[in-house]
Amino acid sequence: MTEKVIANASPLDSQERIGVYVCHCGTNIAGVVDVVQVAEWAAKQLKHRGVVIAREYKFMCSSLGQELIEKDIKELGLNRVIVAACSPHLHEKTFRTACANAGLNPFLCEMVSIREQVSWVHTDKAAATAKAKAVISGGVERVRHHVPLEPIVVPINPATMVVGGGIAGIQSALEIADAGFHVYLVEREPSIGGHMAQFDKTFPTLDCAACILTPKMVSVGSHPNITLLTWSEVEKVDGYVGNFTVTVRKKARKIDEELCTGCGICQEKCPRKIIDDVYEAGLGYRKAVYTPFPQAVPNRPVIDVPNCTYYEKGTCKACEIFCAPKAIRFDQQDEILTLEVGNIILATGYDLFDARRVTNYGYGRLPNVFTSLEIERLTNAAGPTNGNIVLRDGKTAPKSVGIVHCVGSRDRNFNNYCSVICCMQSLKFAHLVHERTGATVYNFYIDMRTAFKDYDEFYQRVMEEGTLFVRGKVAEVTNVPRYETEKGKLIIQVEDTLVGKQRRIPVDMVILSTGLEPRKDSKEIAKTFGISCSVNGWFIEKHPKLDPIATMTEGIFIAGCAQGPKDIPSSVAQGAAAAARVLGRIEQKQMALEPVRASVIEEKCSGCRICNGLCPFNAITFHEDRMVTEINPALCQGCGTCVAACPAGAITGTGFSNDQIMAQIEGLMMLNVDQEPVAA
Amino acid sequence: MTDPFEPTIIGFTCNWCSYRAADLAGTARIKYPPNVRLIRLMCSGRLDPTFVFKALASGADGVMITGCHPGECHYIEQNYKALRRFQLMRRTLQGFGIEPARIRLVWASAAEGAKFASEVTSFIEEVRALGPLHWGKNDSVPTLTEAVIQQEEVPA
Amino acid sequence: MSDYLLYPGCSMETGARAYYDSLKAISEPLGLNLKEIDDWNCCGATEYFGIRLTPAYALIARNLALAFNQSNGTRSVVAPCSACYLNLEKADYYMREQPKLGRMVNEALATGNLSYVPGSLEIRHLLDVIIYDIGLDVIEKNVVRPLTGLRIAPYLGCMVPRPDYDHRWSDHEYPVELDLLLKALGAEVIDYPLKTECCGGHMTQISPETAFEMIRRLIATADEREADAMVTVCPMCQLNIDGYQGETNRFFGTKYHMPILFFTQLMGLAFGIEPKELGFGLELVSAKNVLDAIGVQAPPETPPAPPRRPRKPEGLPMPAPLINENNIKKALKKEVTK
Amino acid sequence: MTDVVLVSSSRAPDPNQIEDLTLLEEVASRTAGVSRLEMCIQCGTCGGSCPSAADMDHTPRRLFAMLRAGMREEALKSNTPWICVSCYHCVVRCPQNVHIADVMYTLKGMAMEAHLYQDSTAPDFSQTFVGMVEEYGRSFELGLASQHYLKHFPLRLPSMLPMGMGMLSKKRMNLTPKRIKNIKQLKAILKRATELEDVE
Repeated sequence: MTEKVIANASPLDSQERIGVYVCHCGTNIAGVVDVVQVAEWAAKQLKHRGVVIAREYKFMCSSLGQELIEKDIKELGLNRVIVAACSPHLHEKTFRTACANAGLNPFLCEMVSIREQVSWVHTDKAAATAKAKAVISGGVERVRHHVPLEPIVVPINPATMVVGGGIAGIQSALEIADAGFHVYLVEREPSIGGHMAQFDKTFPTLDCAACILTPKMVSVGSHPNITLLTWSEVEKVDGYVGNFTVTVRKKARKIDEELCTGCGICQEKCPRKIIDDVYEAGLGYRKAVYTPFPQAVPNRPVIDVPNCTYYEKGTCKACEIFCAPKAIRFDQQDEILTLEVGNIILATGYDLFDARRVTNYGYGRLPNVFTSLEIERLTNAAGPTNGNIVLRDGKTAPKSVGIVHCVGSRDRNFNNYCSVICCMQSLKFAHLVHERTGATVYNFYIDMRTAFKDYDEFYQRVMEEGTLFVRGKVAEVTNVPRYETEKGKLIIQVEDTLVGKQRRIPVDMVILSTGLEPRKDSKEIAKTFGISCSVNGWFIEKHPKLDPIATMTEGIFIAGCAQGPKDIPSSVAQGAAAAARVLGRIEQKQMALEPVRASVIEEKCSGCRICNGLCPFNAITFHEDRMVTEINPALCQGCGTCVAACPAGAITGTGFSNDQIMAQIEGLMMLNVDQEPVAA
Repeated sequence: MTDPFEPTIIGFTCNWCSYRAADLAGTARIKYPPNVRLIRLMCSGRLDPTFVFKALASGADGVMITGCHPGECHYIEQNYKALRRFQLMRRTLQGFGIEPARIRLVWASAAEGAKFASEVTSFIEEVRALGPLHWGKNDSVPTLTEAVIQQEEVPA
Repeated sequence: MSDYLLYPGCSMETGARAYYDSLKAISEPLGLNLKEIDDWNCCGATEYFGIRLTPAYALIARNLALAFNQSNGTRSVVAPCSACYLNLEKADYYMREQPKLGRMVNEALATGNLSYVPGSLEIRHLLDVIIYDIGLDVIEKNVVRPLTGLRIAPYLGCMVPRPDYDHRWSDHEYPVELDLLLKALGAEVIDYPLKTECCGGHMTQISPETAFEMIRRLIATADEREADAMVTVCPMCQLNIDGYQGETNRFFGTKYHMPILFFTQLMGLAFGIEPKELGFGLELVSAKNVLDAIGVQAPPETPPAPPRRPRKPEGLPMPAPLINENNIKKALKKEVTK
Repeated sequence: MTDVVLVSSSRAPDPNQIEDLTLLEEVASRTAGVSRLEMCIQCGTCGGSCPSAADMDHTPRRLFAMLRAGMREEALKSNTPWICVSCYHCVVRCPQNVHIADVMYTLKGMAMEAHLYQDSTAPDFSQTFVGMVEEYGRSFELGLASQHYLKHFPLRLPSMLPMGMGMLSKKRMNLTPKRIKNIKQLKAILKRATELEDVE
């Protein structure tokens, strides 16, 4: 029986036997659309189009509703099903499964929406009912051209790549590696750790960043299942979910990592001192050969070629002279690695907003204006001042400090989004400054956003400590005094909006709570991995609420700030979640892809190559020998752009073929339904 | 008395942004006139110009094409192709002696249910003003300048 | 020879004659060909908008319409006065942003057989033209009497760099164009953080106390930073700081003597033109000290360059400023090549 | 059982002020360009930036809040628009790109219509200035300044005299106003513009 139905399924043999199922959805639909009339109409007026049965039922998605359909398929030998109910985004799966249970190929079932697109948006019952009929007629005409499809099954390579060695990436890598699968962790900098490694304390608990991060970094470095590729960047991604081929450039460290013992003598002896504007945020110095920080993983230095005297003048080699294991390799070249992985997790993080762009805050012009990252380094015991919070002169402790919120955030002149972490970060600074210097601390905020667990409690605590809060966006920071009391100070000019007056508050130090920005090259990264970016440059998730971890490209997941500003707990959570998704895939060993794909009918292909440039997923290849184009079904994401572009009509798009769309148009226009006026 | 002219609009939506926008309009119970009937494509890039002409030739008075915002296409950049084809279609229609204003391109993200509804409403009114389309028999060809102005109105 | 339509504005013929005279004097060496718009009218300053909107914009638009009719070839209108510059640009911009306003204004213009299509002219300030069209290299070539040893506070006032509808300036708050120009003349440019603060504008007429305080801040800061003179690009700024300096001194019991000159006057000096041709002597706060400073040709002494890398760096390093001479000069190079 | 003290509000709110929710729209529609007034997030950047805020009875931010609250009378009585020096600091700094300076011009106009400003100095100055421009097509400092000072700061005139004389002797002021050639045309244009605005 089942087989028989399948056998009849192709539109070529025998004619269609279509079942139409109209859902009441309680009163959601029935309240506006006369579902009974619609069903009767379909049975009568669409009979000659192959409708053998039309039913209406309270809740089609209920098990009873589904059984109704399954029963008809079996007993009436239906070979097409139309369900007129809610949005296919809600229940398409449900009804396809029902059909499959009854032995009908799931892709011979089509849903049309008469709730989101009819009953919920229209009030005129007659018109709504008429539209429901039109929509159903469209569905019926369309489904006549459906053909049975088989989901595309691809194997999943258990190896996974994690790009970005910040806290989110570290979390993902460890979760997968601990589950017993191999991970390639690719990091652009010489060490993993990311921004978190630069911090001193973390809100709201104030535990030391290094204390909680270092152990994780160490286990990454020593984990048998993790291949750690630091000082490396992804250059190219080929393939598709389950079978990616990733090209990674391992930049020349100029050090033999095997021989090097990480003793550090080379850094000690290197005569060249450079301002470290990555790890030390420009506040401290490093050598031309360096490991960014003592707990670096791997504990192997790199030679900063552009700044190395040897590469400049051809002499020096101080590092080489003193290196006992003889691990210095001035002639070492970049390595290109090709790695096979099944899934990829992008955790590429964020860049800090460049506070110099807000010229009225004076960063870069007024010495004692600092950015949040600079303060992280100042407060850090391992930082350039051993944790002493001092002015730019390197010695004086500030007596009064102003902390400015929303620098570069919530501002149409810069970034119009909220950077999420700044309020809490500012409160943390208030606490640290107060604790270490006893200075008077001001916080200047537009709105206080302390939304998560224990955050508002921390706000309370900082208030108790005596931090002064001023509600108002700081207008300017100036060193031009108007009165005696302002001489030699930085003056913060702001409207205290709760008083309704302009205030000028003299302080010794200003801290700009600078916002988060997408990586400068996030758009290129997105292109490399074939995912999409918001206008700002944050990676776009598959669904903002229900799937903030996957992307529109199968097999590519995102975690941490690359998806949008977030704090450490959220980054860790998202990193773990991404890992869980990947592990799920690996466990299944293979996965089925929606068979909505484009394919070329070689006989028709004229080899004009018009389609060749259109595919952003590189699914289209041209065979010079046969002068025809071919589409790789696993790479194809089914957008259909090439189908629409082919002048010869040689490309077909399964699930959305020209026949199907054309027929649906006729159906919607009620062309095949006589006796029925085209009502609207 | 005769009924007032009720235009019929065929709307093409992309699966990821504008169809979800339409869904959201529903979930949010935002009302718009019932004159529009939607067809779901995977991407506005799938829109074959012949679909539009087919719709108009089959009796539709206007066609609305919707997709993700530029830069937010879930297929990276395919909505730009839709934009180019849209320009082309307007010119072609003009050649046929049909007002280019009978087709409209709208960017709507999955979060813009309200925008989707208001665009549908205003488009229906615009087409209502243009009057019924009698495919082929239309002699009211807009002046070039009008057409140019309309071209410029295309969302970038 | 680059051609421009000149919109002088009322004050150039009276209060700011020095500005006009010096501008005429330096046009020739700079190869600046300025054609004054015939029968131009007042731009309404900041007064008209507050009374009636459409007439205010019609008043400005008449000038744009006249300019467009009289423009043979050139699209650029140059205004030396900040308020005039802003008003012309504002009208052009808002007629674009709000078509309704554009329609009404044109309807009004029609009664005078005039019309103006917003966007058909480009409104530029004199300084913008001199820096970005003429270029610093040309200026440097013309310098025969470098203003060596002269300490100048560069003062732009508010309405040139703000709101800057067409993004012509390096910054809204700390633009560097005037600094670069004065450096090119050989003057010593002091760091003057109030360079785009307001001079009080019409407050001298409405609430003198308010105005005097704003004037005081400007003069006091320039004086504190040991400037020999302030240099401005705006007749209103010059009038307030020069004309009302005496009254401000009386009001606060201060004794400031801070001459304020137009940048074109200093250019003229550096180009070797006679002071009286440049309208020196018209200022109420005498700029004699400035002339003396030039008269005494102290040999140019180059300050010892700081060691590239201090052996032992003191204090904590600072980030480099975002807009610095180099990247602005690069930008200028591009402008030139374009 | 503790005593409950009932506190009654000192004065019932004035209904006229609470009802007038059209005010914000009116101001926006009368402002050149797109005001974006409704986008204000009350951050106070304007009030903080203003060089003359000290002399304002309300900061611009608070004034905008009053417009939202429909407090027409208070808002139009405010001296804020008159103290505004149009320096555009607030405009370029406003995180919501509100056209603050232009809103101030609108409020001046509305205040004059409603005769709600308290101090007539500024309105008079604008009127005199515009009067001259309408008459001659050019502004005319001496006439303007002297007329204005005579009326509003008679006591300051003497101390201002040296400056005035200085300006005169250095020929930085005209004794007689200069008139443009085609003043007829200008007058016609302004007349038409005024009519157009009145129908709006």
